[in-house]
Amino acid sequence: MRKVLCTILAGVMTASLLAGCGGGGSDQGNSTKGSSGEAGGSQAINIGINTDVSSLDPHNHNDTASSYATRHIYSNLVRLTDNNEFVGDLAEKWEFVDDMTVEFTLKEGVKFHDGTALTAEDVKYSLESQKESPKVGHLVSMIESVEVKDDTHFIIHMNTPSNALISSLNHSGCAIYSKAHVEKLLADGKKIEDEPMGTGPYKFENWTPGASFTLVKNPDYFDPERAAQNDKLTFKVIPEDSARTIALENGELDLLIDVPFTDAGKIRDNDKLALDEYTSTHVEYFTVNQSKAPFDNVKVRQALSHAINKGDALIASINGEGKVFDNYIGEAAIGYYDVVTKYDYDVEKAKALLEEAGYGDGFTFNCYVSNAKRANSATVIQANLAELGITMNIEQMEASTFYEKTGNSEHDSCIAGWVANAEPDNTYRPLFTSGNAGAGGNRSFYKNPEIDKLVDDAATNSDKAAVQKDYETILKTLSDEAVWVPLYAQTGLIARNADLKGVNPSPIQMHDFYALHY
Amino acid sequence: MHKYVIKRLIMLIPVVIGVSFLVFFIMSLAPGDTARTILGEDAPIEAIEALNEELGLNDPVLIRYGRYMVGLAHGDLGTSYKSGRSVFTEVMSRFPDTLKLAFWGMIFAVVLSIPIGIISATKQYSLIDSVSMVFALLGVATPNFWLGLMLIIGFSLHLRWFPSGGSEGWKALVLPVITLGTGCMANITRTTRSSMLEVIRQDYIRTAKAKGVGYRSVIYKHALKNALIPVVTVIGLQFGSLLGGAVLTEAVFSWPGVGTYLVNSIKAKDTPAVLGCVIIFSICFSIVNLCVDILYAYIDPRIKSKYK
Amino acid sequence: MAEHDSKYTLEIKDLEVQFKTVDGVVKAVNGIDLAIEKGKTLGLVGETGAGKTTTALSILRLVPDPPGKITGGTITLEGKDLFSYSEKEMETIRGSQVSMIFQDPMTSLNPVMTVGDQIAEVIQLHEKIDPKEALEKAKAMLEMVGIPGNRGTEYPHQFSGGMKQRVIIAMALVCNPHLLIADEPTTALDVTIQAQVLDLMQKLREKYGTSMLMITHDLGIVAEVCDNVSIMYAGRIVEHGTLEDIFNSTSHPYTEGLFGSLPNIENRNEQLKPIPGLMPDPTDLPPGCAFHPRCKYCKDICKSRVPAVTKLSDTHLVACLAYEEGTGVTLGGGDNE
Amino acid sequence: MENKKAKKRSMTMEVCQRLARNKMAMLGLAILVVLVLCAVFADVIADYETKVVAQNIANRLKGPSAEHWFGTDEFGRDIFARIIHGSRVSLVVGLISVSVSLILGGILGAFAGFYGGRVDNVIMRVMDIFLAVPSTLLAMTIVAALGSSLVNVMLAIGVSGIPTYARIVRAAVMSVKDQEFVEASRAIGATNVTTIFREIIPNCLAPIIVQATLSVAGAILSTASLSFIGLGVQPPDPEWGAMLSGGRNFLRDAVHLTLFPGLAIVITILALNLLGDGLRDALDPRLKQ
Repeated sequence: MRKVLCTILAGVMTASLLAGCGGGGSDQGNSTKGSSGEAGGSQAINIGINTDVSSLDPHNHNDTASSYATRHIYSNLVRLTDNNEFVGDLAEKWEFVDDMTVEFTLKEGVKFHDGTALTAEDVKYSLESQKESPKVGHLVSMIESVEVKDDTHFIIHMNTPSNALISSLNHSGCAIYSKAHVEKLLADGKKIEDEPMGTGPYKFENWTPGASFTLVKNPDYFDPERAAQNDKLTFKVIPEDSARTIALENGELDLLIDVPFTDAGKIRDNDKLALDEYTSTHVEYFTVNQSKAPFDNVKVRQALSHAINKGDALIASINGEGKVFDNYIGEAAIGYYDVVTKYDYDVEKAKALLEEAGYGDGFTFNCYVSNAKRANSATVIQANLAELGITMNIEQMEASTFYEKTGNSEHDSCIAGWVANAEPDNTYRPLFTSGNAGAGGNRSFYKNPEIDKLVDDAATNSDKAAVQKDYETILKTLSDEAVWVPLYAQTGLIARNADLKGVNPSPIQMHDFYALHY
Repeated sequence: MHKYVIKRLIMLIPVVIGVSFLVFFIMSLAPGDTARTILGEDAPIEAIEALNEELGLNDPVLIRYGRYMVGLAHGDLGTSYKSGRSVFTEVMSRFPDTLKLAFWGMIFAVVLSIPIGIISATKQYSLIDSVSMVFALLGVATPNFWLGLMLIIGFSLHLRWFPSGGSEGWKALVLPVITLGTGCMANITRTTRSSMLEVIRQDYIRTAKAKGVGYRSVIYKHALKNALIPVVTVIGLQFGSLLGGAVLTEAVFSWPGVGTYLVNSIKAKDTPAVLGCVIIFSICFSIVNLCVDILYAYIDPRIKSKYK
Repeated sequence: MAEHDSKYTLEIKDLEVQFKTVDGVVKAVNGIDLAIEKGKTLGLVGETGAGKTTTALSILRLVPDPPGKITGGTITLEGKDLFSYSEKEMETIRGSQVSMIFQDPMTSLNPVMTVGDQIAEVIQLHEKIDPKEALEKAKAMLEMVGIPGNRGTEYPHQFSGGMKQRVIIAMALVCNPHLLIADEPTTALDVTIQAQVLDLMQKLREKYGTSMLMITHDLGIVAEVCDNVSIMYAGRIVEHGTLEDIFNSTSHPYTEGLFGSLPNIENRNEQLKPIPGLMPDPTDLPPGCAFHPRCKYCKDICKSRVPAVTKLSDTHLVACLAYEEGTGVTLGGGDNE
Repeated sequence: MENKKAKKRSMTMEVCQRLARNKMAMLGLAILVVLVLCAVFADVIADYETKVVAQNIANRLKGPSAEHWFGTDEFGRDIFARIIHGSRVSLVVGLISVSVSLILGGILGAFAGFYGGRVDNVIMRVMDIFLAVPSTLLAMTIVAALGSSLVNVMLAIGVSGIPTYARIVRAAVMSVKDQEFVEASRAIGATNVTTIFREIIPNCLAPIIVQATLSVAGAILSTASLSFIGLGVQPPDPEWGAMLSGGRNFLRDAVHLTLFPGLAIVITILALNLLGDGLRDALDPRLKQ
């Protein structure tokens, strides 16, 4: 009997202790801190993020954290400059032969991390296999085929005219693989993410799921202007807000991307740290479900727009690190035009509008939110509406539940946010077209054939002036009809060691870290 | 005894089936748009639908459960919806870290609380007793995550003795282990104390004293073994809550364990990942409980005779 | 301290033990005198709550403290003052010079130790002997109390009540103590087993020449095993004498009452005459003679004056006002036969 | 029959008397009485509409002052008023969820322990299934499935506590069922069910009461944990755990946001424990002599 007991106990203990050793063993390089900025020595930069990478395969993720990794390992055909212009990255140049055909020329001498040269075959392989990906395939749905001319020339044939092609090619999902490498991996029964390898400024070193991932400098990177100025990037996953700030304060981090709003002041006040602020493409909004009464009534929606104190919501939910907002697309986004009708905070006006609409006595409805930040906005709105005799019951739930329930039109209202990417169609289409009502992203259930038509036109019209006019009309209409109550736009925040240089924030969260150095 | 152990190990099979059914059932009750969660806000509806189809989420629950069980019967824990990787690999890459945390947390708790419980019991109504009970009560009364944050502020931000997070090296282990251990320390201390108090009132303790057994020997040889029986139960049960409590501790200390993975999976409605975690947790926990039951027999011959 | 020969194994003088409880101070033992001659057996008789067990525990200095405290008197063991010993020295005395058999064999053995180990433990504590030998000796002792030696590896739950009491007796006698305290050793046992156990105790006691304090409420047992008897009531000794004195010239009304509570084997038709009433609340003992509320001869003076000890003969002592000069209290009358 | 009743009443009296003598238990009881009074008269002490939910963002995160004894929270609401009203939520969550686990777990455990054999096996295997899922996670999954609300939180915490009670009651029953008084009651012809309820349960009450007091405390903490991961009581209901979680981002700048709700939790749990300990001593039949 003792024997059995001992065996089992020993087993459990050994397992734990081995686990202990395993953890202890991976203790390498922990003490080399980039923050000390050793002159001439190797520079390792530690970057704090709040969520882990979901995959290191560009075709297998569509999230910001993962793109921090893959965008530095892989390169795309095009990239977005600070001035919101698309320029060639792997591509030397491109030319629209007609609405449906684009001819690309690749840069010469680009090499993968394994030393092999990039060819048009790799591009064809990457884009065509991307079409199969459930996660990022939709980005290239307009691509019919890729025709290889020679090693550096290829033609993209589209199945429909689209303005989104070039901007999509900038997306981290459209990274270019090495065909030979991937085919070999797959033949060996491995996955692409097991050995990520591209043409980017960094090589993949390791990934400890849930903890950190590390990239090291690629000395043979093709673009000397954008070559890494540090030797190593380590991304540390720290989900708890206050812990993330503390890690920066006590030198465990050099750079913090997801700065907790409540700690921004503390970082500003700290001489050893610096806070970089930038305008993002983020909008936070409250919206009602128009498929339900009384929200089908524009007067009610306008009344709500007047009733909500956006300033209070801004303070309560993100500690005031942003500004109150009236537009439907972020200020830094392509496709932003300052043409919207603004509703000021005016309780009397709101009351009058409600009377007019026949809801002077108020009503009761629910508001779905998916995180604590939004629950705080909702709490402010709840108190605001209570003054009008309106009872709003807040229901906070997990994001997945939120998506499902709002997709099924179970909500009366909800609070959500949107970060626009480089392609305006990716914002306007899901949020405001009838076809996307519900699960597609249009949680307002706003259906307006005029808007649908304008969105379609803007997506395909090659006349830039016409596209602008389309979007301006859309914005004007949306705001007149008070489809949303836009609440606020949060300021992008990046905190760093005050001595760290080379921070270059991207409004669409596609930050580049190659220039970081002391 | 061997037979008993083997029997109990075989009993794991229905437990695993039961757990998988329970969790699958709860998960399927929970509304949630898995594909949307995976693909993000900006994915078009066609992509969402395509992914739902690919993951088989459009099939009825029973068919999905059946499919899962067929896989499970072949030892396959399935593929995570979110990452597309093998759940077994994903969980097992994190499990050692969680086990490490739970194991040391438990050691911390046991090593401190059993002596404190004994001292407190033998000095009943004294100052030491009150102080240790207040200590134990504060342990149980302090919300875990709050304690964790306080420790980070104190020992990481101000004193800089320990890192604020991560799992590299023994130093990173200190604060999470304290945070996790304190919570169940209170319970073990209390149980030790009350059980000890009960035991030292027993006739056989008087007998031992009358035999001329010294005070320490009375306590540690005669009383402790008897008093340990309920304590062992509590330790076994606490191990489960320790694994559960690891979720919050892992979150606060950025500990890359299964807890965080599981919470994220529940939130994302990544059913295979949730099931995988829970099944592995349940096997681990059942084995711990088996150890507890064997330990019972080891401590208490009255129970041992029943196992035969 | 020099060993000097004393006539008595145990002498208790004026012992007082108090328990501090929330209800007040309980005077459990209220100035008692006891003496046991070498090799003799003293019976300590009284109802539950009279303070018998507390007296016994005082001898081992095991009165639970808190709440109990020995507040006065002396206990002399083999001529040496017990209270002069340190706690460490007491440990060497317990189990070797003085052993105790407790009332309930069901709960008096440690359930998680084999009985062999429990007996061997006493041996090892008091004799310089290696564990193996101790176990052998324990085995032999088991045989002596009529249990097969190989059952020493078994646990208490595998034994019956009588067997457990035998184990306890073995444990108590294995180190050949000078004094054995038996606290109602047979109360929890079947009648047939009772006789066997008593027999065994007598036999072993005689064999080793051990003195014994037999605590009981059963006068039958007293008649069988005791040489002298002390009757205890509410923390005091109310009558003391030889077996002869107590049984044949019963003097104290309480003792009389105790006999009246026994069925008479010769005359089965006779009605039992139990003592009316209950033991007084120990926190609130009646003034005067503590027995007066239940005493059928009670006079006013009994309610105020505490009786002193009256010597009826060399061996026979009684504490009752009826035997004191000029109290006017007489025994007789009432429904006394 | 009459006699038995009288005896029972006097036993209860005795327990109460013993309890009354325990100063720490009385302190605990006094605190709990104050808490219950706070819960009952919350509306008298602080108006819900104007104090608990009415916001004043301009006045947020203010430290304690004469006007706001415990300061204001991130919405500028009075923390004192919220804590007073929070006592309602916390006590209700604690009591109901523990009742759920106690009643269901106790019954299952008693049957398992009493009958042993197959009944025991079946019940305990089912319990193992529940136990195998750490209670926090089980509660989390249930709340995630049923949706965040007070009722679901109570239910989830209650259900996840069932195995704990089943195990404790089972162990207690197993240890007392062979004792004489149980055999005695069976001997006089009591049925199994009456034996369980009349004899065994009262005799294993002490460990259950100790566990129950801890569990009420645990339930309050579990609610806080659920709030921590965003699955708690819905705003604007003032719940201590949610207040604690909500204040955690202000831990360093405005510590009163977490300090006072934290103290409320600590004091409540302390009180529950002191009372539980006192009850344990008072109820222990072995202390009667």
